[in-house]
Amino acid sequence: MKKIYMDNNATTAVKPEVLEAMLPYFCEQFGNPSSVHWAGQMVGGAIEKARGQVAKLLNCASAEVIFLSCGSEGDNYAIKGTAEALKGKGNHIITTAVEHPAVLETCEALEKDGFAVTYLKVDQDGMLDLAELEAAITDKTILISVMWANNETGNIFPIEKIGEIAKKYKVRFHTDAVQAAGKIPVDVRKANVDMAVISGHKIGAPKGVGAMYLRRGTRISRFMHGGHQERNRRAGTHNVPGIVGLGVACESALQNMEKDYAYVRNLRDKLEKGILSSIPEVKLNGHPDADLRLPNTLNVSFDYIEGESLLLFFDMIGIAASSGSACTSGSLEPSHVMGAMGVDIVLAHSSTRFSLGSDNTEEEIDFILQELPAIVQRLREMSPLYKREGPTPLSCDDCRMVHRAYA
Amino acid sequence: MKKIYMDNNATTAVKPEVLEAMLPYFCEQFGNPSSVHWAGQMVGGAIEKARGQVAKLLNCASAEVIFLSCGSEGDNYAIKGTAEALKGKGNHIITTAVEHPAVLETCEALEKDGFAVTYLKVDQDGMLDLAELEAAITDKTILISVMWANNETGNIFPIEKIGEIAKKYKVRFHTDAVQAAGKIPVDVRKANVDMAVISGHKIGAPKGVGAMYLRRGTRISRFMHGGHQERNRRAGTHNVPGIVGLGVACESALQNMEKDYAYVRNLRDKLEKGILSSIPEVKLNGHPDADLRLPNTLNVSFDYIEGESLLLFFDMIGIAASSGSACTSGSLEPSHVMGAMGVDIVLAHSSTRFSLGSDNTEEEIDFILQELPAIVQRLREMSPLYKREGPTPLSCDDCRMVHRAYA
Amino acid sequence: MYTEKVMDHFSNPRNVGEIENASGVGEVGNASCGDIMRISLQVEDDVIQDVKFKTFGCGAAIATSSMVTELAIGKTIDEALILTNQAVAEALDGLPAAKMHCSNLAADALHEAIKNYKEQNH
Amino acid sequence: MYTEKVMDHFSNPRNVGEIENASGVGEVGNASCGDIMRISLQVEDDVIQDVKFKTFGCGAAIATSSMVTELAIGKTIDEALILTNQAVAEALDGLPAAKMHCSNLAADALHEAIKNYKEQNH
Ligand SMILES: Cc1ncc(COP(=O)(O)O)c(C=O)c1O
Ligand SMILES: Cc1ncc(COP(=O)(O)O)c(C=O)c1O
Repeated sequence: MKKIYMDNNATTAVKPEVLEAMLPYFCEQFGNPSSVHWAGQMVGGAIEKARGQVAKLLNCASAEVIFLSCGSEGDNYAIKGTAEALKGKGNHIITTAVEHPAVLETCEALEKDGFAVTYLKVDQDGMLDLAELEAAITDKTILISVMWANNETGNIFPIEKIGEIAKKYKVRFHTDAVQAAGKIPVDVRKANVDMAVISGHKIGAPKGVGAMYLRRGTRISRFMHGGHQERNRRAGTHNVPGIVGLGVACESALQNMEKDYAYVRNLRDKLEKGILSSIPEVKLNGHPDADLRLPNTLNVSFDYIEGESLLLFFDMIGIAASSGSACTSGSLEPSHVMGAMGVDIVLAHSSTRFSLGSDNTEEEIDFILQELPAIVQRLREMSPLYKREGPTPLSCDDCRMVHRAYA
Repeated sequence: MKKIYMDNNATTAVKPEVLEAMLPYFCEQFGNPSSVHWAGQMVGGAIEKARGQVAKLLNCASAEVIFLSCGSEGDNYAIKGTAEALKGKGNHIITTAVEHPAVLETCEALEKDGFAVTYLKVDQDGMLDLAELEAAITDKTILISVMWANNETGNIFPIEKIGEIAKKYKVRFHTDAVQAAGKIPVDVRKANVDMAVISGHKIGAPKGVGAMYLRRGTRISRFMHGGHQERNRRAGTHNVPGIVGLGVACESALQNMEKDYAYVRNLRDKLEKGILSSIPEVKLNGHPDADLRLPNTLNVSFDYIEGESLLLFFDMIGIAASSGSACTSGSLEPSHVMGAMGVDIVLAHSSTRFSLGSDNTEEEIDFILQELPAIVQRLREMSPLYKREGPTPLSCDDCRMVHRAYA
Repeated sequence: MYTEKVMDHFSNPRNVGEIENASGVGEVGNASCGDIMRISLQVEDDVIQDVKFKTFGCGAAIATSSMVTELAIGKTIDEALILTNQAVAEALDGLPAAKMHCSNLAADALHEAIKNYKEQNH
Repeated sequence: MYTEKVMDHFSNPRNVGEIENASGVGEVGNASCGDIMRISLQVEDDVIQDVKFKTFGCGAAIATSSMVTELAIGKTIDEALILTNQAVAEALDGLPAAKMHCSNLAADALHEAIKNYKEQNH
């Protein structure tokens, strides 16, 4: 069976050129870059080269790049490190209701420590009201954290405009650029961002490595205490092969960005049009203007069908996609992003994300468009909600309790 | 020039069988284990297999193993997570003056948050007084953190006895087992440990992966907030190849432990005897009873010589070792471990660590023993402290100020 | 994630549909949790002659629904009433821990249908 | 970490030793910082005829000591007094940032030696 991978927002395969660049750093150039001797010195240059490659993708100075273990660490570090460093100045943080859990849960943890957090709402298209953002700023506001692009819908937020607001009110601005970096231009200088986080495994580098842009002169408390690595900003022996891989992936992403954008966008648009035109009762989740979404992301809800079962049927014919339904994520509530957009609960459970990569082909799109209608129809026929007469049973106090126990 | 690597306590080469096991997980089995589809499901088993391999090395249940990004993260998590979870019970932490910075700096950070920390002294052999440890426990004590073995001297601490004390007073017990695991038996159950941290790159797995044993039922607050990975204990997409590598490295270490212990210890003992008998004015750092040190570690001070210059001379003939001197570590003070042992400041600057691995050979030891005396003598001839008449100038207020700025 | 038996029942679910003029119908679950199961029965002389299900839910929800129909057909209503969710899960060689609560309600739906049958007939 | 020039001066240091009956001797640094440099001079008619050094310290400390002896020989003491640590570092094609403060004291040691010479002779 041919396998079709369309879950690149969850993780990507390591690019061949990335793995090739990494390979010498496992068994031969295995030194600890902090060491004085040959084994250490022969890898120090590799790390600085990678730092330059990351800096180039983000348009910052090499010295402004800190290597980390993943995107989640970056979000934890940026937010907790700012809260700790600036708590003398204020205790208010502004973020959005549609951030990744690495931001949301971190903010919730800070709330327990006495910080006040504003979670900005989004409209039905998943977009922010910048006037609301501006109005939320008080003299206690120490941080604005808004993702560059949303992982579920692909929505791209107006980071440059938010950067202007942050500058105007002199509030620090962090952006989770995990999904944006490598797919669309991420220019931290132009956007007046103070901190931006990226993760390797979303752009063809391996899992277990990430990076943060930290604008020169930005005061931040440590998150990972310990050794003097990364100029005292991040303790722990450098993940040399991972860092080398991240560097090459950034270089490669920058080089191919225009080409890949056009290629992937064309496929995604075809898939989008095809699905919306061939299957009834399908809802697009995210901004209807495709220019305001990542070129690779399509999120649609197939009414009356729960997402996981759809994914499993997809899986049987080799298609890998993902779902905003509760059952797939380990928690028992459907996607908070769908919830924030006001998507009806059944539609939220049936939301399905196709996230493409430059390895996908037109034949794959054709195959999906050919198979999808029958799968959807089969599951609809199985659903007690399809062509239902009575109202849909909606809430369940029992389950909410379980959800709390899990969170 | 032949290269002789004797810095295995800093980091190790990835073992060939480890890299081989990892390789399929970069480009082929690259899925996110949290995903429902084939790409995710084909890696889930690999993670659980690795969890079992780690559990076996530590003698715990698989469900008690949490995968992390490095040893430093484990120490941060164990200590901060305990402090946060148990702050209602007390605010006192007991540790030692010779811990790794990942423990010490974390404790220092907690001191700023209102925790009281006792840093137990060590004697001139680098050993603890257990009566002092017991006496330090108060009804506010929530955590004892003592490393299983010291990275600089190789000293092995009496973890089982400390475990008994912890049990007697019902205080949680964390051990940084980064240097012990894989080299000597680390049985967390027998030692009554609640939390133990290991790091992949010290035992032939790659950099960027670590693990923590967390005894079943131990209450701990999150350190890395975000996704639901690792049963809500550690957010961030799993570093699948790293985790697979860590598993294989643990299995391999367990399998070869007896053989490697004997082999490496024999080489180390030969190096130790050779150096102490052929070079005058050399001091052994660590416990004189070799049974109380890791089999692979030798730490000696060559009087009158600063460590980095010794390392650089070593390096010129291909020998990679490390030093407790300030200049090599990025800070400007010599090793805190030497300081805690009351080692004279000049001797502290001249402390040199050879940390062997099973790849080292008897010929390498012979080569070092043959070359070392001349190198030491050459540097001594260059030193204004050698055969000096006046007193040694000791302190410098200027530099301390710089040190503080760095710290 | 799922056992082979779960995948079998999920990919080839038995007895999908709705019995017209059913002797009893039961529905459990709700959209918040992402699982709704509807069971309809045809009962003769207190013996279950036919069962059909419709389910909105994840793989476990569909597989347990399918399995419960197989287990129920031919049983008396008293026998069917002692069928538990746990037994359904076991008949499928087990379910992932996270699925045991919300997605394993098929026996409950069956019991509701029997209750509904009893209310109509006694 | 170090430039080629640093490594050259470190591995083949020039003018190691101590001048007997020196015209002046200077020492800077201390054991805490891990660097002690001692410079001895032979001066004739206010011109530095010979310089020797002894240094306890890291690679940078030894290389800067070696370099300062090369730079000083043949200079008048006034010329030598305007030689800076920065100039020594530049003559070595630079030093790592972390080494600029504590390990780059060779010019200071030279100045101390000249001061000592002046005290004895003027
Ligand atoms: C005793 C000890 N603890 C912790 C660490 C930190 O491990 P890592 O570099 O994986 O963060 C090290 C090694 O650097 C160590 O030797
Ligand atoms: C928007 C966003 N932020 C953060 C993360 C976390 O990245 P990582 O899995 O590398 O910790 C992800 C991916 O999971 C993401 O999509």
